[in-house]
Amino acid sequence: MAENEYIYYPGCSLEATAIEYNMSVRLIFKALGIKLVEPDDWSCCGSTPAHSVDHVFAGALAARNLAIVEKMGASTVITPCPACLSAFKKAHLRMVDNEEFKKEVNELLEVPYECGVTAKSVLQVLLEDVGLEAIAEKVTTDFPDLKVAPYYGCIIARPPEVMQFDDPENPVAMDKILTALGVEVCDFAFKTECCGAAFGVVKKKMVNELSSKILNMVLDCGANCLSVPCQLCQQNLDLRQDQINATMHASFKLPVLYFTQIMGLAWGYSPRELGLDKHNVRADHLIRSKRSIEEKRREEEEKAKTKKGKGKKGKVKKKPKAPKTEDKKAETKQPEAKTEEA
Amino acid sequence: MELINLTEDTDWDFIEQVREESGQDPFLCYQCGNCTAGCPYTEFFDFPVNQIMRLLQAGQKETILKSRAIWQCATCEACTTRCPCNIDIAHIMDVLRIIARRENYVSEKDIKKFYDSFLDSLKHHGRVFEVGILMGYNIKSGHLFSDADLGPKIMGKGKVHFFPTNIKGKDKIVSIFEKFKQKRKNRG
Amino acid sequence: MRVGVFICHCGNNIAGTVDVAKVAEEARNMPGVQFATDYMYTCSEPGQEEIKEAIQREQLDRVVVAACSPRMHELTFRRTVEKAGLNRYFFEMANIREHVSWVGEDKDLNTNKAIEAVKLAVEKVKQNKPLFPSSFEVNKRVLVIGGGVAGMQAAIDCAEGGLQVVMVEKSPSIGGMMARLDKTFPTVDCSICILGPKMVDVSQHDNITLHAYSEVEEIKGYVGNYQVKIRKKATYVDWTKCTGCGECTEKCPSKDAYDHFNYGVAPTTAITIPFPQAIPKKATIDPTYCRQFVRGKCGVCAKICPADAIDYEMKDEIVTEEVGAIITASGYGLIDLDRLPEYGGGRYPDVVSGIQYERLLNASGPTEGHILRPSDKEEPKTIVFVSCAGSRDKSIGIPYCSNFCCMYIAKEAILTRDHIPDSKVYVFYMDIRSPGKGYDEFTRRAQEEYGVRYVRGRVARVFPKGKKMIVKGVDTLLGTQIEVEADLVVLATAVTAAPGAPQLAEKLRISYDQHAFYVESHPKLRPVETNTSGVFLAGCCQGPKDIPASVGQGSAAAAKVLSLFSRDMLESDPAVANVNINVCVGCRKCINTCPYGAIEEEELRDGRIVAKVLETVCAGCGVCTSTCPCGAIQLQHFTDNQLLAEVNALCLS
Amino acid sequence: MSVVAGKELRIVGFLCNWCSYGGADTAGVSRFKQPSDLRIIRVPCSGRVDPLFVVKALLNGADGVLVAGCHPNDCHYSEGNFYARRRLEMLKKFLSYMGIDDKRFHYTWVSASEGARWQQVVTDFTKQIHALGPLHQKEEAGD
Repeated sequence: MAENEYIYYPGCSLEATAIEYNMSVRLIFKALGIKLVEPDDWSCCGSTPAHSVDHVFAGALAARNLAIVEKMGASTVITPCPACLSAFKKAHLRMVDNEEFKKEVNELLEVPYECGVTAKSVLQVLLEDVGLEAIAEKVTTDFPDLKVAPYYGCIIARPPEVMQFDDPENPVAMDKILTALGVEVCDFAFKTECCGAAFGVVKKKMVNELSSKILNMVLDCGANCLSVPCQLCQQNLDLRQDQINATMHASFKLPVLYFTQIMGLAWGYSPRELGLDKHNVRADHLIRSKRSIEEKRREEEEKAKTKKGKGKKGKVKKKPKAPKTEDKKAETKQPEAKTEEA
Repeated sequence: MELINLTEDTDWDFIEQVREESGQDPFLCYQCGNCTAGCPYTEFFDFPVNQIMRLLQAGQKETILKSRAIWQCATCEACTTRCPCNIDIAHIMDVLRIIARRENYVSEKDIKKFYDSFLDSLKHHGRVFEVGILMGYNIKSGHLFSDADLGPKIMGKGKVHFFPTNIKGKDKIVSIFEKFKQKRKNRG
Repeated sequence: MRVGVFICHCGNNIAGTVDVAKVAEEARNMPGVQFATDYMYTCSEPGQEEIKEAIQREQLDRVVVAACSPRMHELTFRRTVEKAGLNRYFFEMANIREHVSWVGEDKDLNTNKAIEAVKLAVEKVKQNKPLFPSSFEVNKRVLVIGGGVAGMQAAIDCAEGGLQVVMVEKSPSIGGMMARLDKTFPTVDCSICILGPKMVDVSQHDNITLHAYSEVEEIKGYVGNYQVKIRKKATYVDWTKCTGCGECTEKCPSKDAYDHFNYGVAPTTAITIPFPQAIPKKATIDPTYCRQFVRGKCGVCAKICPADAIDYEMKDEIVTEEVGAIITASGYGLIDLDRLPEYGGGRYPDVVSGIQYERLLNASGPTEGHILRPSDKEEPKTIVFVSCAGSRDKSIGIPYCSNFCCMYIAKEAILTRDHIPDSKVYVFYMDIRSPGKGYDEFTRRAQEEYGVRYVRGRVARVFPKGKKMIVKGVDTLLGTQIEVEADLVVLATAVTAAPGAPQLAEKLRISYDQHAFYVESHPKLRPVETNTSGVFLAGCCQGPKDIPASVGQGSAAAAKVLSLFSRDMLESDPAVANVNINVCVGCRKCINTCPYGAIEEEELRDGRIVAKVLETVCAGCGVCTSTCPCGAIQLQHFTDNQLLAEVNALCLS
Repeated sequence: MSVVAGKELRIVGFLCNWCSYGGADTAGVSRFKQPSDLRIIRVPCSGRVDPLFVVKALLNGADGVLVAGCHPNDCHYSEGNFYARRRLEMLKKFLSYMGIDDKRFHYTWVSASEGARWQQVVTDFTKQIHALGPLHQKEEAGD
């Protein structure tokens, strides 16, 4: 497989209800000069429903796609959808750990899967392969009004043994990317609380309660929108926000953006190209005022001159060094905090 | 709950079965409660997760398989991530669902119906076709207008296709379903 | 050769799964075996008598006992045969309990295995040679590593016993963890008030030399004669001049240094005296924060110091001390708050550790004993304690209980209610572990008298909401999730081995477990000894324990040293390497490989160069023996012949 | 005296006195059940194990040889186990030249506190040897 190319498994919903996630991802990679190739004739990963039937069966539905990728001579497949990712990783790990399971799965498949493929999230490759520098370099525009709550959803880093990415309790991958874009990221405590999307259709009350908790916390942490890497969360929180408002007697109006859309905006693409018009809760008012990063720099230097030393409010990230003095102590503390006098 | 006679009512085979199918040892659990503490669904469950684990240790097959909790679990993995004993609790819940389905104990009909219409769609098209699922589910469940309110929100945004995209190799998917059915039969 | 074999039943421990009679019977047929029998308890007095009598009656010249592990009773039986007039090295032990009867289920297989174990021992003992220990002088000085309460107790007891004591303390003051505590459970008496006198004793005792702010660099030698290199770290203050007036600490312009003593619950100055009762009460500069070091210019302390004690040029200094025994009381550590992200540890200032809270309670702490939360210095009204924050948690590699958290949480909860009568205090616990004298009554008092609310369950998340910290958890007894709107959250962070514990253990040549706690010789019967003779343990370096237990171990270790030093001469283990100069070709391989530098060159009269073993230095590892190309150097009692005899006993049949 | 035909194979273990022998004791004290094939020879340090012993054992009838010592850096004699590692690594390579499957020889580190680990080591190695079958009959069959 060529250097600047990824096998890209969009997943079913990115062809339909989450089409704007697909659009923005493709746009981002185009801008980076990286080609995205879909697995030939890929099929659904099986997701949660398959798991409720049987693990071999579920494994087969996922492994079919991994086998296709393998056949294309690739060792990595990337997907934007955490559910697909989790299905792939679980199938793969179980087949690696358990010969018997592998045998049984392959019996269901036409082309057997030989466990040669690593599945990664789009988020992971953007952070690890592309890198923050490359991401920051491309930034042209700054949106001073955006105050983002980074919401990761439940499974992108959980369980750690399976997902092998970021901190399961306090993930920071998206925080880092958004910060690299110059976007203000709020200290959001519910990064990984489940929004209930899985039961969106069946258990409305349940889902509405869970979702409203999350949206409440978004307001509490002073953010005015969410950034998500998961289309299930996005649809659930955006599409159902009116349902939530109705059943929970709330009046949320919180845009739920894909982090790739925010990247696109910061890189100077138009909301339309990124499919922002496809959301139920529009973000127009938040992205109306914008400025070039040159202006931004100038204005900030001005500010710095007038009043300096005043710590900026709540940024989340733990390492790399956070601006918050408390966190800084937490940083310097690590070597010593252990140090018990002999 | 009524009295449990541990000498008579402990279904050791069930405990073994779960241990077998999940590869997890339920007796590693020392009931700290961390799973329940972090479970977003606790308030909806009829039994909190740690009690499901406890019931499992006590071999209370009926109670567990009839419980709604095992179906209301969305596999958000919070319990698995936080279990101090490294038990993959979400996986155990998964296995309990599978057993319940196999032995027709399903207490949360709607959830199962939704899963089924999802799988139907998957079986017929190779990929899931959201509108199809929704309609399928609404018919199965009798909640005819569930989420009808969402229609307008997504119409004309190029989000819904009224005709499913079929993959070329959809027969391959069908064969996965068929072969699996066969396996089941053979296993009896 | 007349070998006697004695098979022990050890009650049913062995006889239960080994046919001991059959083993004895088979033994009788082994070549060289004159006499074999089985006995209920061979280690008992009559059992040993039986051996002595048999030696006389049957004129035995070698003895094999098949019983428990030689690590248990080898010495016992060596003494027995010696009393009967044999050389103690004409004895071998076959381990048919730990290695056979306790680990195998099939009686036939066990019996067969036991028989072979005996055969092995018989073949070995037939090869044994008489060995005679030589004796050497003991240097009756003792090194104590660590100036916590355990170390201080050990030092004082040794000093009172008339021994010269050298104490090495890593930090600028002795006192250790106990000096940080506000009060102590279950009596709630003031920690420093009862520790202070001991600290003074240590500093004023004529027999105790204190090296504070120093670390053990290197240890050479063996029991009775250790040479210890100690690194006295640069304090940048001449302690011979410093009067501890503390003016420098008031004037120091760098005010956000990390406060080691207060566990960083508040910043401090770059030049500090850790606490009012510090011993020695001298100032120390932390170069990572001192402007003189960071920016290359400042010099405020140098200017204002009335004693002119500041010395920015000071360098580390190495001193060497000679001692005959070592007590390590090197203490413990605590896991970092940021290893507990679900509790917001290291992320939110109002989530503190138990020890940090101890400093907030303490009058000599940064808040002068007023409980003020770090974020806004306001008095918290609702305080939540979380027990087992990291303890009993396999998933982060800490499966063990940290031993004293249940108790200090109860204490801190009680103190909180004392300090802030209108406060609400909650404790999330899994189990309340309070087995000590008066301990359970104490935890009950917390709940009954002081109205501390105990919640049986865990906390899933701690997150800020406005000025509050929301603690979301479960009450497993209610079977529901619960939330508390707290102002301050205190985590009972898990106890770990002290940082650097493995490195120190390697210098001491003692072993440590997978959690880096030091391993005692026997978990029950030799709790303060190590497998390295002359090195003893005290306090938490061996495992988490509370103050009474640590003090007890301190005294126990001291007693061990005193009894070791009650003799002027020690006997060296004669099982050391020995060179056959007729075979040695002087290739020097052994000299290069010996871990102890125990082998020297020797020039014979005929000018040949051969190897020579310094018996007292040789520790008997045998590396030289397997290195020697011509079998000239042989580790006594484990010679090539003896080991090959064992191999052949197993394989040639 | 020999192994119980059919049930056992001949496995010889060289254990250092301070760590592994202690670990085996700990396993015993904790009643961690193990296969009975292994016969233990106690040496002061794994550094005392002369590769010759291993070779002799394997040539004279052993089906497998296990050497266990202290963990690196945890050696009672500070560095004996490093010498052991060097030598035994060499030996492992050398065995195949003698026509002996190097899976028949294994060396590992077990500390005095690791009773459970010792149980694991013994169980796994015994399995491995049983999988390989008797060494000497095999050779006879070979020629």
